[in-house]
Amino acid sequence: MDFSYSDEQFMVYDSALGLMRREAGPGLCRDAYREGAGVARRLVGKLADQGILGGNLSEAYGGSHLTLLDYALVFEAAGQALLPFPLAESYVVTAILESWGDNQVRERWLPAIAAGKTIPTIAWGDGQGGFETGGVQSVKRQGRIRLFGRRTFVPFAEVAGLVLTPAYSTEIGGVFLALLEPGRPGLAIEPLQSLDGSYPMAALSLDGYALDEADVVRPGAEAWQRARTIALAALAQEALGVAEEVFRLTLEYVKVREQFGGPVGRFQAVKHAAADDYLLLESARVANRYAAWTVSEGDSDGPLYAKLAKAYAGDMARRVTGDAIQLHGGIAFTWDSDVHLYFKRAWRLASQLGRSTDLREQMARRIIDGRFEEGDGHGYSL
Amino acid sequence: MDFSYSDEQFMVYDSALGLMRREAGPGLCRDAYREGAGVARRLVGKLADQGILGGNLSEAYGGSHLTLLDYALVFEAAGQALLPFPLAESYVVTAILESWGDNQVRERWLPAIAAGKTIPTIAWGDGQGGFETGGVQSVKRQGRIRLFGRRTFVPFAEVAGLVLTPAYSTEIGGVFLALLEPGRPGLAIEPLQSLDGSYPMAALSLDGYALDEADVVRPGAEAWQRARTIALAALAQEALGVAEEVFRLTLEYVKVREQFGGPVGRFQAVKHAAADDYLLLESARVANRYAAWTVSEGDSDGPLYAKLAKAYAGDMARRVTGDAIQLHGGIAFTWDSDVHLYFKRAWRLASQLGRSTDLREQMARRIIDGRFEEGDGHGYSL
Amino acid sequence: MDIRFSAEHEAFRERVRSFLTEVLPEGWGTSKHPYPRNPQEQAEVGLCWERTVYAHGLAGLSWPKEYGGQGLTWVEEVIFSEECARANAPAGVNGLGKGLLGPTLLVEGTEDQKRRFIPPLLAGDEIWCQGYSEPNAGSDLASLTTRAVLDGDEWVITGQKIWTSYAHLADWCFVLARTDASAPKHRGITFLLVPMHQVGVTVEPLVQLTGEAHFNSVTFNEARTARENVVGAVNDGWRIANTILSFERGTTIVGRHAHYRREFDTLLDAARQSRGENGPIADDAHYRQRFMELWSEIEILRFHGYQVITQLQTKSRLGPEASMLKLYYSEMHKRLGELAMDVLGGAMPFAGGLDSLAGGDLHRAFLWSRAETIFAGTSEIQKNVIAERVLGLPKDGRP
Amino acid sequence: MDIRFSAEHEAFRERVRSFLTEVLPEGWGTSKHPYPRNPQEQAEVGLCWERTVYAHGLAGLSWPKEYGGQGLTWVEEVIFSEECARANAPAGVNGLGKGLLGPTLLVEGTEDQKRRFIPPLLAGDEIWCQGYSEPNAGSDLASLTTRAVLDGDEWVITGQKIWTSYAHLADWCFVLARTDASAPKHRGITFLLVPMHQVGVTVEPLVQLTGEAHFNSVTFNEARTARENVVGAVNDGWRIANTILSFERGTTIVGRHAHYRREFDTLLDAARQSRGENGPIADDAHYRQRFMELWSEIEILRFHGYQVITQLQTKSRLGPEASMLKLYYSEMHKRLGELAMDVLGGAMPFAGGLDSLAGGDLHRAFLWSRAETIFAGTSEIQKNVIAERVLGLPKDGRP
Repeated sequence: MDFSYSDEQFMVYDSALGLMRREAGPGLCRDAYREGAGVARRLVGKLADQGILGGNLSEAYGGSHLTLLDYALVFEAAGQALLPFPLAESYVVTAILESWGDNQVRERWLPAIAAGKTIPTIAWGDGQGGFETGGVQSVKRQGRIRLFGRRTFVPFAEVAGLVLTPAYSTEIGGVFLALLEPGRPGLAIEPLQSLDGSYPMAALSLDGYALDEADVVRPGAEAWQRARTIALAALAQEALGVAEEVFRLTLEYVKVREQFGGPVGRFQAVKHAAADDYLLLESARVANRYAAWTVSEGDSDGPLYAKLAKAYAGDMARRVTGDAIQLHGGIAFTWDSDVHLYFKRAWRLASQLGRSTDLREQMARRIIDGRFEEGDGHGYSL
Repeated sequence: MDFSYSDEQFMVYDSALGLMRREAGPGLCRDAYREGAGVARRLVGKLADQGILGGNLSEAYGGSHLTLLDYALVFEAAGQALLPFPLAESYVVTAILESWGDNQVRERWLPAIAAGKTIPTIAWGDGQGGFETGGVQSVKRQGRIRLFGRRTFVPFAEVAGLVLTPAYSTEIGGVFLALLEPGRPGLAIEPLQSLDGSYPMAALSLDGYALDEADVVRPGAEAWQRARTIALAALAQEALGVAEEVFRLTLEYVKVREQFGGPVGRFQAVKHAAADDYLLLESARVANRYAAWTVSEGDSDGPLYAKLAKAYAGDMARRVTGDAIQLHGGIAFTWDSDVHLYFKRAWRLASQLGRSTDLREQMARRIIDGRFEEGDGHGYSL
Repeated sequence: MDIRFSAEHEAFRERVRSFLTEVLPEGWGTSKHPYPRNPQEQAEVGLCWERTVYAHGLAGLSWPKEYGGQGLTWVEEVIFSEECARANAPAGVNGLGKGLLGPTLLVEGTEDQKRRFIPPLLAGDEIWCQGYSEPNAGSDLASLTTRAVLDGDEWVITGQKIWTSYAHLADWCFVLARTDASAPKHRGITFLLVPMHQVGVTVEPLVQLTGEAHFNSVTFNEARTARENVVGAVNDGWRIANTILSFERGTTIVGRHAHYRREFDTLLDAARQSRGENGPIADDAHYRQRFMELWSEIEILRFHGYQVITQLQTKSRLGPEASMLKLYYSEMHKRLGELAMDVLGGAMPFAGGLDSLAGGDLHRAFLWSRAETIFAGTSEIQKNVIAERVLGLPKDGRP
Repeated sequence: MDIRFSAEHEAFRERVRSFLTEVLPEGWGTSKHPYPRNPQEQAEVGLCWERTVYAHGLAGLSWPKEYGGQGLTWVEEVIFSEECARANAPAGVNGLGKGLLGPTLLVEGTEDQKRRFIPPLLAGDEIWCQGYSEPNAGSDLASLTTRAVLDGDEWVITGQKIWTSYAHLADWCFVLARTDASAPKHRGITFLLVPMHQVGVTVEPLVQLTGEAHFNSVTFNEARTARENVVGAVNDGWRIANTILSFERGTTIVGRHAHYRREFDTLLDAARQSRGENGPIADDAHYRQRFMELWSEIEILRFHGYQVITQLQTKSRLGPEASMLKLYYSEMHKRLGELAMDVLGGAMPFAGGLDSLAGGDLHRAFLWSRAETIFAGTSEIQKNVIAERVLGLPKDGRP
């Protein structure tokens, strides 16, 4: 029984946070609001050099075998530094390709991602407001797989060299994951306007895109479920980072902002809001830790606890970043204040890959109704 | 446009509150926890003498034509004084009998109720956790109506001389309201243990009870809907009274209770809780006022606003009485403190005739789905 | 008690409806004819709106006729507000003049001031802004440092004000300035009326988190105004400021429910089209509860408004209980914004998604709601005011 | 990080399960064999339980062997607590001794004190109660007025204490008493161990709002204890009290999640049978959200417990962050109680209704939860402690 991160894990964290604070932070985040997905190009090389991209891979592909648990604190750092980069997507794509891809797929994509030559992303949305596998159909024509359909909520699509999307094949009657290369014919990207302007999202339309036979990963449903589970744990950790950073800034601010003859932090209303927020933060922290561990271990309870963590951390981050605005007062409402950058990021994270209410309803099917989804464990116990 | 009570209405209130504070209050409420429904007998004569019972009736039956709006403040006083008496039931029974009963029914029951000779009550519960008309069937045998079945949540059944209950007749294929006399054969009363020990409830079993033809009120469904609407408005107003009284006591207490060298009321945590509670109280007050007016006017929106008022006031009273415990600290947790009497009454009121969530779901059917229930208005507008 | 509007009032409502039908283009404020987004265009529309309302005899409804008002009552004001909100009529650019300065002048101004300032204010010929907050004087407004010194027949004003909406359009500003630095901080403040079009006044836009510049920073650098442009007595400005604050916190709620109701209806439409784990959000019991809680709260805001009107018919102004209403609607609106984000859900971060049906109104409402619990007195300040001045709880050493 | 329990620990869990199966009657704590309601009977069961646990070598699991403990770790304590909660094992009557006094003595006591007091405490031969709160010293505990004066070789104690659970059963009381009236209020307090069975001690039951008398008022009227029965130094009692408070607020959470989990399961069963406007409550999306929020919070309490154990394995005690956990579970339990009342709904006010399935457990949980945010430091006090001692926010003039 040991519920703490190791010194090695903290070293990975410190170095990631150091890099991200230097190279990203509120400054780059603001640039992203103006420039869009392009800012990711300024980061990708630096993240690769430090071994952050593909760090989970085996050495053969340029990685260092970091587990999701090792990596969890890196996602936290990304939240703290408001990183405008599809880090969760990058992690998920490499993890999925290494586990489920064949040799050809792995050789083709993994070294390029680890080296920062290709930014990967994922077409999360099914176009119905959900994050299921629907939306893209495959048809065989003249011996080639042709894809038709639409997916939404594709982060940083404009700079991605690889888009992972689920698709449905009528021929084989099942779901597979397709690896798409933007720039090839039949693939169009349409930007969506985002509340979090530093995390550009797009919709993806496929109109006869010719998919190479090699760029297919199966079994799609299982891999997609795993992709979502890992992403939920990663986003939960990023939300924690966002909230803890703005909470730290808020604490600093209320210690120095004076009104009525002293720092506003001496008022009980401020203290109690801070105490409540701290409690939520620390609770999200242990929830995330447990989720990262179970997901990392491949525990059958992983999906359940990833949902718990994401729903809790998402709600927490909405609340804590909202309180940060309130406790900063009017100044937080100006564009020049950094507070809104954290606020918008937190609210985006909270809705990404499912509202908290959606995730809890999924949990309820298991805990209340005793129904198990594909990939869920059956061993739920105390 | 005049949204205030008249001087006459305040006079009725002052005199009712004066009487109830003298004759009831926390003292009698405690007695009721020990003695049960019997305490209502100590009150009935005094309430009758002051014209409170049947005050809504015409002079012919000993009343003074008070509308529900006139009477609303009397229910508030009953809440403030923790009256252990089925006042809402008494009001509803007289109102229903005067509107829907025939001459025989009115002559038989109304003067007795107004004079305090008969305490009436209502069998609210349908035995399925709801407050619909089901649970009792009537069968004609040897020319007499025989009743079979069970209803629950009958306040003060042990001292009631008249119980109003809905029943279903297979012969006429409809719902009617039956007027039952406890003590006659075929009617059994089984006490239920109540959280609010000063408001005893019972279940009622009917096993071949012989109902006089005269003791029937029709149309039952419409009258029952009206009974519930009036009762919701009355309970909402009683909940307001409970909450405002305990809030007043709490304000007094935090002004004098000293900790850390001064009254605890100087702490912002206490102030802000008090301000929040006050806002809820005053909001429930205007919601109740609007509901009492629409119900009193027979407005088709009455049922909707009675639900709004009851759900809001119920939630408010739970919160305000809960805060009263917290703000009083440990002392509120002792039996000798009055605070728990208000707390338990508020929580009972909040669940009576439907949880707030049930009432809001009923409202949603109309506001969200555009479905109208029997008796609901179709004129919903701004 | 009689909550019905009288026949005269219903006739007035008809008149307002006809007016709105006549002057607004068909489909105004819907996707058919969306509200202008360009600030310049918004300002033009707003200014035009002020003059149109005035030209139709609908400005200053409850204000005395001798100053250009209509001599009617608060009931007509409510009806007008409700109908404008329902029709999504333009916001106007003189809200601070009409909502705050005008009512204050009517109570505290001299006869000359009323005759000089109120008619052009109502006509939309002079637009007003408010010079209150400073970078270091927010909640603690009385610690303001902008100073005014008498120089012969003129006040000379120096200092910086922030959060001054409409300053770039305004002709006049009502300013709180320190005129006696040696007095206790609440005692040395004067309420001045200062012309904006002069060399000593600089207006700079203050971009807020929505990306728009609705507010400004205004710098007074030896700006001048005539000696008689003081409301109330010299050094009595704090009292005047409190009068105006209770207008800001109280009477501005009248009719406001109709505005929230329109947002609510927009949101409910979105909920019918948006899907969650249980199908359409409008069918999900969790969201139905939240919708009905909000609907109830908006209705209760309407009732609070009736209460205020009834009170204003007998007393001419509101007391500290006005703090209650500002607290009520700002916190309620925050919940509405949060519900909107949940309803839009996966589509939430994307103004191009479902919310585009409403022209992005729900996003704007969400972001603005975060300011409403801060401006015009934070929720924390309102609670202090309620606790101390309404409920009589002891002060804790604060001045 | 490795959250799994080791093979040894899993074996220990099996041992505890066997123990519980062996000593508890079949169906214990269910409607089949309900928990005794009569206070006298409860006390007998509780005392018997203390001795049974001790006799099976399961008392003082993490305490040193030389004082009668088992020399194991916090992990075994957690496992034992979890299994007891799951089996609804009796509460015991020496929780204050085991949870508070014992750990304090182990850290702050003299060797003689440890040898004298800990073995009988663990054996259930001496029961302890806590003499802290006074009628005028609740949140502001340091303002206590019970005084102790040295008279030769004995302390003479006079004053009144309240909220002393188990006082009617206790052999000893640990008392905070003022020993230097002239010192600043935190500096003149001493921590004394006082025998209960003497003429100067009077115990009176304090009936609480549940109608039961779980607490007492204890009056010391020149009660006496030996001079050496001081823990820590004379006038250093406040520091000792803070040590003990952090035990009370922190370590008592370990294993507590299992207790809430049992309540949660009971409540979920009730929700399957209870009906609302949308059919069974367990199928209603509104309630499903609330259930899953609570389930998540109970799980998070379990994780917090793991964090505490991990911390205790390296450090021997907790800091002020322990306040966080008391705040967390007490506020969470209040929400559980409220959900219970909503689930029972129309049947809520009636202990004879649905809740009878659970022997009235849900009602008791609801009512008790209202005390939990008050006792052992109110939620407001906990928040102050977190804000000031953990987050470093400035004090505001309070001592």
